[in-house]
Amino acid sequence: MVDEKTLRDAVKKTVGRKDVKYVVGYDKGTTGFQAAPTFAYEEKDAEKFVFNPTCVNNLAVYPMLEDKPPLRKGEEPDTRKIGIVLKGCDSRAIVQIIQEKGLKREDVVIIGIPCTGVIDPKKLKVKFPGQHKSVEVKYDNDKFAVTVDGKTQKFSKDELMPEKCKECEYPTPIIHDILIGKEIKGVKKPDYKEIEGFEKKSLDDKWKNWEKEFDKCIRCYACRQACPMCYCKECMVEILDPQWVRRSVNLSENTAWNLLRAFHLAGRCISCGECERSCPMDIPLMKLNKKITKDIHEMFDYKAGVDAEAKPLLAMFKPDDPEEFIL
Amino acid sequence: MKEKFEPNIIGFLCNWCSYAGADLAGTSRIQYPPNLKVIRVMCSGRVNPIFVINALQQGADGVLIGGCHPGDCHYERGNYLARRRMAVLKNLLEYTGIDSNRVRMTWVSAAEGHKFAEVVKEVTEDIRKLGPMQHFRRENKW
Amino acid sequence: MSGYILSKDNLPKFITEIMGKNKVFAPVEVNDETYFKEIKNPKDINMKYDNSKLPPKSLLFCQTETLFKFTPGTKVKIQPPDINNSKKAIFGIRPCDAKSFFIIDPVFKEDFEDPFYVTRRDNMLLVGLSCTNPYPNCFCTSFNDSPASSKHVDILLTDIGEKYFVEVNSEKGKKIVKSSLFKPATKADETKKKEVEKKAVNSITRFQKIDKIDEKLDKIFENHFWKEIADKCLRCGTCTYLCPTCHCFDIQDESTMIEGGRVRIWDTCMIPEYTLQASGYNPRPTRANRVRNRVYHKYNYYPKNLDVIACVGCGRCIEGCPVNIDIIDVVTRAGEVKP
Amino acid sequence: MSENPYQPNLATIENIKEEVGGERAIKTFRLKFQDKNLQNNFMFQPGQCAMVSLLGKGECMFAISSSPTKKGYIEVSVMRHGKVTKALHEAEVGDVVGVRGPYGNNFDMKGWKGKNIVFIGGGIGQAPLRCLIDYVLDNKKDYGKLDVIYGARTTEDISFKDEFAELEKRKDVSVHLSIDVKEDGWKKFVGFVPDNLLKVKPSPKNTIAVTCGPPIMIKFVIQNLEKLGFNDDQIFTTLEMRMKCGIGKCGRCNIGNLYVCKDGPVFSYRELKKLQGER
Repeated sequence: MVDEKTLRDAVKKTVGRKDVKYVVGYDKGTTGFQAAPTFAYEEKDAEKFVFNPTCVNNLAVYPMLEDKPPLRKGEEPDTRKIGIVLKGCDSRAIVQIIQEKGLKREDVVIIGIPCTGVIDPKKLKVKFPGQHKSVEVKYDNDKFAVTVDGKTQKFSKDELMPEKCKECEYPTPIIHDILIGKEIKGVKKPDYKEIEGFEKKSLDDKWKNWEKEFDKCIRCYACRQACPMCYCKECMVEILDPQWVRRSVNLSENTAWNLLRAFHLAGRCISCGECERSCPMDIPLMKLNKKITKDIHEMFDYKAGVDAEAKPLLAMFKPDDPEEFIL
Repeated sequence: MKEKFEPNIIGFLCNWCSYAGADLAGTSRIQYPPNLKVIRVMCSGRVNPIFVINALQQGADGVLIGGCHPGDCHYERGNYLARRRMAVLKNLLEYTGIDSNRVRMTWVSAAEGHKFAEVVKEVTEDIRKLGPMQHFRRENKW
Repeated sequence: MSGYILSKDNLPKFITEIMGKNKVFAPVEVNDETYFKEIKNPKDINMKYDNSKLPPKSLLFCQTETLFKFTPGTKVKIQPPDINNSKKAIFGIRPCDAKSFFIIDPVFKEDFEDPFYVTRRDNMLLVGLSCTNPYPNCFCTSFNDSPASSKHVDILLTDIGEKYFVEVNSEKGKKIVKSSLFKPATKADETKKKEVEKKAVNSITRFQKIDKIDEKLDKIFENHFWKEIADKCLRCGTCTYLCPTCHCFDIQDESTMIEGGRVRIWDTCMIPEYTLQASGYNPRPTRANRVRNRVYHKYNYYPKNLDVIACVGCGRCIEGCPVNIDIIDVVTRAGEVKP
Repeated sequence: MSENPYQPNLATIENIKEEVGGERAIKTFRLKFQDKNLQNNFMFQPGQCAMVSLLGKGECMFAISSSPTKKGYIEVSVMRHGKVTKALHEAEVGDVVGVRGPYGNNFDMKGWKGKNIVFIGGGIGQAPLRCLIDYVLDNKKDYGKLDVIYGARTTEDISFKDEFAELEKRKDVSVHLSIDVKEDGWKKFVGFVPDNLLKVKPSPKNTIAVTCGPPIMIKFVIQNLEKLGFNDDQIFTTLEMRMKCGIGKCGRCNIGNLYVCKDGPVFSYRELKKLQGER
């Protein structure tokens, strides 16, 4: 349970600091089963902050998304810190960005939330189709209490949680400046059964599955934008000369995009699931990411976003890395 | 009429070892299949996966990446980095249903003309068995 | 207006009749979501769909379209594309999606006529299906439209229990109802349709305040409000890809050494590359600029140029937005901002 | 069925003139349509633009920099910046490009008859003005006193050098060149174009001011013109935006509710003031 008053006080305190630009957190949202990111510029803005099981967004995306329009003459760049409300999984993104030197630790003030799992809005939408006047989701011990139009129903967490929460290793943010509530020890382990099952399929079956998925892609690049790790100034697909991936939407280019996106997150993906959640076409992108996460764990004993001092996976090596495939 | 399938293989060979090895194979008149089309790169570490995917898109049936033996890299660690990269990429391709044997990697030194020819033979035969790469080739139809 | 009746048993026959003359696209359910796809069998149609995942605009304005083919290099040649003028029909289009075609029509028809869009549009038959169970984020009534309006389709079917009430709105539609499958409707049927329509209208819970919105927006162009709204935007562009009235596109040349084509692809105004000039200057450098431009394009520029708000209230952008930028909320609040 | 408005007509590069070398290279391309009829019937007005494309590379909108009074060809002046312009700079005489147009509105040449004109250009912004200056000189009797104010970053970057030299020789035109940073041997004005404008101090009486250049320059030029007493209807500018279709469909070049490709590129300051939008 996260006490919202403690959270608001922490936000108030943080945003009140002179060296903090703003604090990003969650507010109620206007529709459906989803909280929305919100920004506090002044202390009074902290009143709208909430934390409940609908807070699924990974807010670690915002520090890298800041607009930096060209400065006018004599203007100084704003170097104040950014405050972020982070769950355990989200904090790994910041760790990873710090590891890659995209941010410095002192650029952010992290208000950490020990998280006991969030809901998957898609699963709730299936359970409660149609129109609702009011929607509220709360933690109720080891259950979620969902109140729709005044009627409360309780669900077991496994029923509503996304896959990532079922195997969450880091419920408490790895780095934080303020922690709301008590630390929770991570006891769950990643579960690669589904991936292993898929690996065993024949090549043809695998391709048929992915062909169908990639064919759906409309190449809006929402997966890239929602990803806290995709912060390149110029994405490889937007380079015109040479143009590696054409802009037209067909199976060939879609496959190239999706494979390259997954590859570029090798050793960097922190499994927050934002890409899959924001995909308007519901392509199971996490299946690709998870496969790579599993591989690099097995091959290189590496985990992304855990240690800010570690070297990036693909920028280092060990002499005894696996090489049975080399001729 | 069924013509024998001749695979199209793109080779990214490192300037210091594999390319020199290929050169040696040529000058020593060692026979190897003509299916390999060589692109010289300064180091196997230069090979971005985007090159591999793009080659497969543009009509290659397979890709061969050649680098120096571990420890011999002209830039000290480029081939080690390439090895990691390709290990991840090959697994990813296999997972999406593309035979990982289409992307091969080899260590060939400047003195190993014979090894180079052997590798090209093996790769060509393997890919011949796999048949044309049709999964996500560009259609180029407008 | 007199209506007709089509019994539910006769529906497959009616669809087969259309399929005889047209390629028919209809809502088909795939993994719990509905898409407009070409159908081979009337049974494939999902007659009770909520809202299709993507709007049917891609059937008129394709996501990828070849404008012409060419031979690059020294022997340059240009070859016009084949414009397909086969007869097509969209069966089961919602009135709101049909309205979106009327909104983007002038863009492609006026001044320089776009042959790709216009040919498809002229050969397209629209068989509408009233929306009896609006989606949580639907707000078509805000634009004085009804989920069972026949204004923008050729014929409209409304489910009134064991049969469909059929309204005709065009010459094309008149030809269709000449078929023996259609019987004249009684007064009772018409009343029933009105009841169904009223029920649907009443079940819409969300409203956007749009009176004089174009004038109000004129006054708050420089307001801080737009930065507040855009702070959380990821500039992912999902809103524009899912929007039935967004019509912006990019043109790129794609070619091999021997042949190529100039291709038009959907584009999104939410990315900086959209307006980035080669010199590096970008007139819309921030997300606030771009979000504002999207809202203004629909609620200010469109009314100024073409006298219609370029939003049909389908709610797809609200559903699709990963950070809950809610166009209903944004526009309603914009109307209340003090200049 | 209607014609395909996206399909260009083929034209041959007849001549390439290197205006500026170095990093911000500028070249002027003389283009002639392959179809003779088309060439003879290609009518345009000063201020209008054309879409020039290298097939396989892409398409760009350029202001036509030759005057409609020069028949038999059109010219575009191009600064090397992006993918297409880079490829254009590598093109040779005899290469074939695609051209479609003319697009956009134009300067009101008839309405300006009998008036003095001040041309204020900066960098590659001289291209549309070059067309206008040429046109006015070819119809000199219709117009009054002419002032040409032009600035570039360095002496190297001054485009149309020999044409300026020609102009300077003429008695009926006064030319005021400037460079941004001091250089040895430069005896004319050093400083930005808007400052040069204040120094030249053209009288607003019965005068039209036309300006084109980088957005920031246009902004300050207009401010200074106002200081000099020019009113909103006397100030004209031609703008640019990233463009793709050129015919008001692709949506990206809007300033407020107007599209620069279709409703522009020429705007009077009065129109601009009314327009809310990013530029």
